[in-house]
Amino acid sequence: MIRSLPNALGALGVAFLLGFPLLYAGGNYDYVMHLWITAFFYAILASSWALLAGYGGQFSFGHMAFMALGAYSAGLLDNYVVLSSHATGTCTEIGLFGSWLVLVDPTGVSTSAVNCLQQARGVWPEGVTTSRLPLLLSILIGAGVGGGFGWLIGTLVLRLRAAYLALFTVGFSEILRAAISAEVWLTRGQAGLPMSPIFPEGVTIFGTFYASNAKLPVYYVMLGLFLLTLVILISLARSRIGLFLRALREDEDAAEALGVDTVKYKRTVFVVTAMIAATAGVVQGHYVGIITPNTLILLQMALVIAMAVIGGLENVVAAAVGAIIISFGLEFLRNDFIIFGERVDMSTWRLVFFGLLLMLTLRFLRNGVIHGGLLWLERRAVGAETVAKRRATPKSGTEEAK
Amino acid sequence: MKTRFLTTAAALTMTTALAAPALAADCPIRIGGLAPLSAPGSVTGGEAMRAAMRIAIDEINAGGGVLGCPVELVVVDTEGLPERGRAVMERLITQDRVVAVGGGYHSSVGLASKNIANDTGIPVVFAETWNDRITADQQRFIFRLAPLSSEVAAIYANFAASVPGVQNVVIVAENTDYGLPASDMTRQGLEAAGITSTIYTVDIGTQDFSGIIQRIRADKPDMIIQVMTGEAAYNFTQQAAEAGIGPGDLPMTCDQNALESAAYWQNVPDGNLCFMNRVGLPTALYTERTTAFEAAYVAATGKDAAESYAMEAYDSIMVIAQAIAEAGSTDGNAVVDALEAITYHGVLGTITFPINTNNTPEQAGVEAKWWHQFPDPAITVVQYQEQGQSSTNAPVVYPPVYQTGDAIWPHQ
Amino acid sequence: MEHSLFFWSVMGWMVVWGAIGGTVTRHAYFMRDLDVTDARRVGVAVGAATGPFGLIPLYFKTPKLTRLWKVAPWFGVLGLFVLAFALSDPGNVCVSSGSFLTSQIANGLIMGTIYGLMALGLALIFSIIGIVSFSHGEFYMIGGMVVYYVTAVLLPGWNPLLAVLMACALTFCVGALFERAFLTPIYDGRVERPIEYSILVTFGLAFFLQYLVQGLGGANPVKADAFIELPRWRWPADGSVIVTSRANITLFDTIFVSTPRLMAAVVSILALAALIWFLFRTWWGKALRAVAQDRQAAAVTGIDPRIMNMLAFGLGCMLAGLAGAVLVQAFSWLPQTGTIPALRSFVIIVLGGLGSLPGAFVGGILMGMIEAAGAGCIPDPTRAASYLPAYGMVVLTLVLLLKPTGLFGRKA
Amino acid sequence: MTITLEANDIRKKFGGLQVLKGLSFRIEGPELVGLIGPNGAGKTTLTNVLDGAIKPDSGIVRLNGQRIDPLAPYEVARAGLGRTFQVTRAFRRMSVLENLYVPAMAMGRARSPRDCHDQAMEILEFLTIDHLRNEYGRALSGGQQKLLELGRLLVLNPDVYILDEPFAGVHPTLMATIYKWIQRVNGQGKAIILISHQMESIFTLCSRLLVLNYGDLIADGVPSVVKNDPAVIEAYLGHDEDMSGTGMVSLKEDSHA
Repeated sequence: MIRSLPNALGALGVAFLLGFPLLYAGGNYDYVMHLWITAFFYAILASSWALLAGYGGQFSFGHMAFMALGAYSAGLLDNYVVLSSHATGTCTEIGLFGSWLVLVDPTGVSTSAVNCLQQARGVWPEGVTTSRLPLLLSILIGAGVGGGFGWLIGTLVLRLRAAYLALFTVGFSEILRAAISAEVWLTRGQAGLPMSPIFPEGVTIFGTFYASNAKLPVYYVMLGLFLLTLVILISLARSRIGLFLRALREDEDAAEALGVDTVKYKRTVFVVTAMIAATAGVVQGHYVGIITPNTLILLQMALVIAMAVIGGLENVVAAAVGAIIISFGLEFLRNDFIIFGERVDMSTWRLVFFGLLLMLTLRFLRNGVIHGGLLWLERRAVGAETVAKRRATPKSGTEEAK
Repeated sequence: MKTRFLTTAAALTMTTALAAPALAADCPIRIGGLAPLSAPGSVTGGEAMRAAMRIAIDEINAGGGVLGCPVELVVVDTEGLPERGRAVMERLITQDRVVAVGGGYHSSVGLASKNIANDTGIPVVFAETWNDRITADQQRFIFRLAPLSSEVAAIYANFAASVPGVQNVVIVAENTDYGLPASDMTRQGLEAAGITSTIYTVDIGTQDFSGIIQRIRADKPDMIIQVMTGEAAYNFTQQAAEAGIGPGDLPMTCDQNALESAAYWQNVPDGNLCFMNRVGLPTALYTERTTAFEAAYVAATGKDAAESYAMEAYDSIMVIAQAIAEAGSTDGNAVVDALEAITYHGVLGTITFPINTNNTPEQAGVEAKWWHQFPDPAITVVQYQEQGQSSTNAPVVYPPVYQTGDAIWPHQ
Repeated sequence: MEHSLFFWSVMGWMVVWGAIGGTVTRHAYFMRDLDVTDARRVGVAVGAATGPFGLIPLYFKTPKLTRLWKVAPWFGVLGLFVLAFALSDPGNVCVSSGSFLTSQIANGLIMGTIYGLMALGLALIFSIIGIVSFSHGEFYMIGGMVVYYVTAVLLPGWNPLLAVLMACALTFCVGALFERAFLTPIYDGRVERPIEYSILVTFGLAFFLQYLVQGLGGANPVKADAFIELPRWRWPADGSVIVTSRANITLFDTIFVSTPRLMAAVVSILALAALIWFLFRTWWGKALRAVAQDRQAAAVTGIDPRIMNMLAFGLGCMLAGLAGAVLVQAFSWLPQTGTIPALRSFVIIVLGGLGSLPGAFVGGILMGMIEAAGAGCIPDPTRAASYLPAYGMVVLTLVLLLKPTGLFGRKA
Repeated sequence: MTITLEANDIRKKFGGLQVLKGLSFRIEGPELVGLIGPNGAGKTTLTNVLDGAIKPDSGIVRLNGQRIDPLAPYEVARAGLGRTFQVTRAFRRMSVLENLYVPAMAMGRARSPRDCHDQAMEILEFLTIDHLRNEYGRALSGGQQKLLELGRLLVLNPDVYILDEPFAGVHPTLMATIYKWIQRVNGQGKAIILISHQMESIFTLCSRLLVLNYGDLIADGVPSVVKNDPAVIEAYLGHDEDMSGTGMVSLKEDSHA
């Protein structure tokens, strides 16, 4: 009874999330939707990181780097690869089923330079249409790039354990950040790479038209991705892969000695979680409309880690719920408040409390707040069961030689 | 003096308040303010702007508010991040229900967030975003008080050309969308004047510049132009001085942050003789409003003078308030119409937006970047000439129209 | 770069032959049932350094891989790299100017000493407790902040060395308290994954401390005055041997050394000497080393490991604080200042082999040289400084790939 | 096909210390071999080399004719060599049943827990820890964890078993279960290498003894002969008097008997 409670709550939660945008009618609708979309984004990252770290025991600090790789792949495609109905004559281009695949030359952050597409637009006749690659294709490419790098990093860190792994992945994301900041001609550096909306022309759902900046379609896209992520993560966690991951997390040598190909499964978990993070990056990049190298700073990674830890590292759903609660909490804590006549600037202090919360959770609630609670229920039930069984078979009771 | 200013402000708002109480929107009227208040944003600038915007709001409310309503300021933290800028702009509009937005420091944040405001019809008067594209996109709801990056670059280039004996310039720029276009435009301007230049790009998080400084020294420049903000600029100037190519050894321009005298002298004790570009009226030309604002600002922050971005932030709020009062409504379109026609005597001087819907860039025969742009934010070059000098006392050495003192050339 | 094609061809040649060498040599040694532990690494180095000319004899002779074999080819690789660079870019200031090179090396050594000191703290913690502290950079930041607040705000005019001692005391206490409060569970098996637990919990501490300092002190850059100010002096009269100015010493007209840094490096060396004395001459130091070598044996001989853990963590944090305390007179200081030095320290201790104290110090100096070379020699001035934070990371990646135990580390 | 494990001239050096100095031996069929030697003799290193966790500097290991020394440990396990560890290595935060599922699924004998549940329960009942099946590994006592490791090996079902100190710290009542386990495995015709300091058990159980000392194989033969080998007595008594704690006394007494 008590053990089916989480499942019931989960179903209820999903139903709530699916219905929420249709039922909510507050004046701050767009703002609330935005918070939810951001929360889903972090939930995807935190839960996939939980699989990597909590199940696989791979405490990687490179998760945001995979996210950024996905987002930047999509962003570069979005900016520099265009489908056009008419040849430009100025750009590198490839004919493709009657339309043209145009590679636009990057112009960096210069405010005066004109790229070849803009030149072509100047001389084109009326009625030429251009569009970016289909979203699904750029998601696939983004996920592919993320997965590819996940494979690479997963391979490189195979021999590294614990501290080395953490340091190496910190290094990886730092190199990536520096490269994105420095290669301004291509990535536009700190200025950020602008990205088109998820539905550039707007979208019609069940007869209602939503403009390109409407929140509801994005909400469902991100929610869909979130639920898909959870399904993938949960089924992985419950499959043999999840079992092997936990085994190698507990004891790599022992798992290996029992025939588990630890190399393969470590690599697999890196690739899968990197692909999930990259996909989230693609969608978030298109939603926010811009991507900058600052998404790679350690602070952002700290947020994801803290969300997963506070929710519960060893339970992907708990990590996701933790991420949602914390991303809302951090947003609400932004407001200043007045104490003893002094105005306290919460934008800094909320992070102080956040750091403290992370430390205290680690110290006193090792399984996280949410997962810890669930675990307590489960273990209590198992304990009762063991005691009952032992009473039933008094013979084996004597062997409790502890 | 301050009281007199307050009475004029009060009288101004009183008349408009009497004229249009019937049209008053929901009270209180909320105005948004963008400012970077945590890293990686430039917190120094953000806090100064927030303080200035609060002074503006307090003055407006002391004068009875606008349209009979008290005015409320909602300052949001952009963190200097473009994506965050979009999020907070959205929050201001949909959650806080602001009728207009002022402030704004980082160009990247302005560029990323302005479309949201424009799409939803909320007027924005940017205070300190220099990138040309902010206005060059000619969006109906976007205005700017800050100078154009290209104009500042032109001043730099012309100034460098006026320095005696300069043939070889090194430009040190931060790798942002402020530093890169500005350094590029400066280089072009120098080229036109027959001066060669090399651009060194640095990451804003850099603390130790020693390697780069040795390299710059090996280039044997006659002059160094800095296009970077924040503590990176302090670090660079001081370390250059320690390596013998500082402001005391050859002409060097420091950037905006050097105007914060107290912080500058603490961080760059060997920074005497540095040139700085300064936006806003030279001290000698201060209007009563400028002096009054500076007094209020000094009282509120404990600093010794108001920086140009503080003045811009103050004016951005005040000009919005006046536009709302003149429009008699908080409707975005009405406010934009009022802004396009406005003549506001602010701390930066008399603010107008002459290139607008009725006088488009094409009609006026000017570049698109002048759209909704305050045309005359006086850009001057001042020079610290005494150790520990306050930037307000530093003489203006360029351009000649504003000149109040002769430059001291360290290399002569 | 003048002949970049040549340079990249050489690099390509080295990579290809390195890869071939690694595979082929291991195969050769394996087939002959010889020791293959180092075969791959030696093969990579020989392949990269000599191409087929060294590989073919190596393949057929398969000599016993002595220490000479393990080390010498790497110098060959380095030499080839330098040669290729010099030939392809003869105009580069790194190649053409000896005085520039000496200056860079001097600077690299000075900064490297301070990096070494900071990394030493991390290595000390790792060697005793077996964890990597992710809050190391924050102790560095706090060390600097303490010196600034003591010398500039609380007790101006006091000897700055007193402030340095106070910074050491505070960072030691904070570190020791944290260790007692949060790290004790890792010793008695109460946490399942002690290393990961400690990484996360110190990461949380870093977060907490950084924003706590920002909340208390604001985010404006601060800087302490230089500890000593040199009189202007030259010897002999034409200054051909030594010239000093307020913040700079020039030797032989070629080497430029900033005084605050030199001062910092001198303090670092003194601290290092004190640390060596402490570790090798005092009971506490010997006890610490005993715990590092064998926890249980040390416990049996009456050393309380709990106190040693606390001492080690406190000392490690103190070394970071000391590095910050002596550098705050050279750099502008912010709450975020610690991030990059922390990353750099990670690189250093991995370079030196986790937990090796001499390795950490040598690694620090190496790191200073690498950064000086990167900033000074990369031909494109728009990239050289932008990539500054990444040079160390690139080296870290290479080392982890080729020798995961670091340059001085032993097998795990 | 008879089971063979062949080691030929295995050498291993750590730093300057030659831990294994060219060991050769051959084990065949349902044999129960004891591997003994003072601390630091190289027993655990040898186990790690056989298992693939450590690559030997030189030498060849063959299992059933297949060369296994270049293989990764998991490949060695699949080839048919299973081991336990000196310090118990139960998966501490996995339930007892899950501990048993790991080898079953890793060997591809089961696609899901359902496929191997019955086998796992049979093994747990045999080991008398079935009442703990849903408890975490870490909730078990030291002895129970040893049993759990043996259970995992039964699921893995290799041809050669290497047991590193299975009796250390085990309560006498559980010892009987371990004996039962050994008889069961031996009865299936599998080879067992038993490493232990408990000489009574070794002498009771083993049909052959290998004695290691400082990386050398100093004796190989039936227990009664090995017991009286002067080199063995010298190895145990000559160096490390403290070592005599458990088994030495019996060895000494036996040798004088």
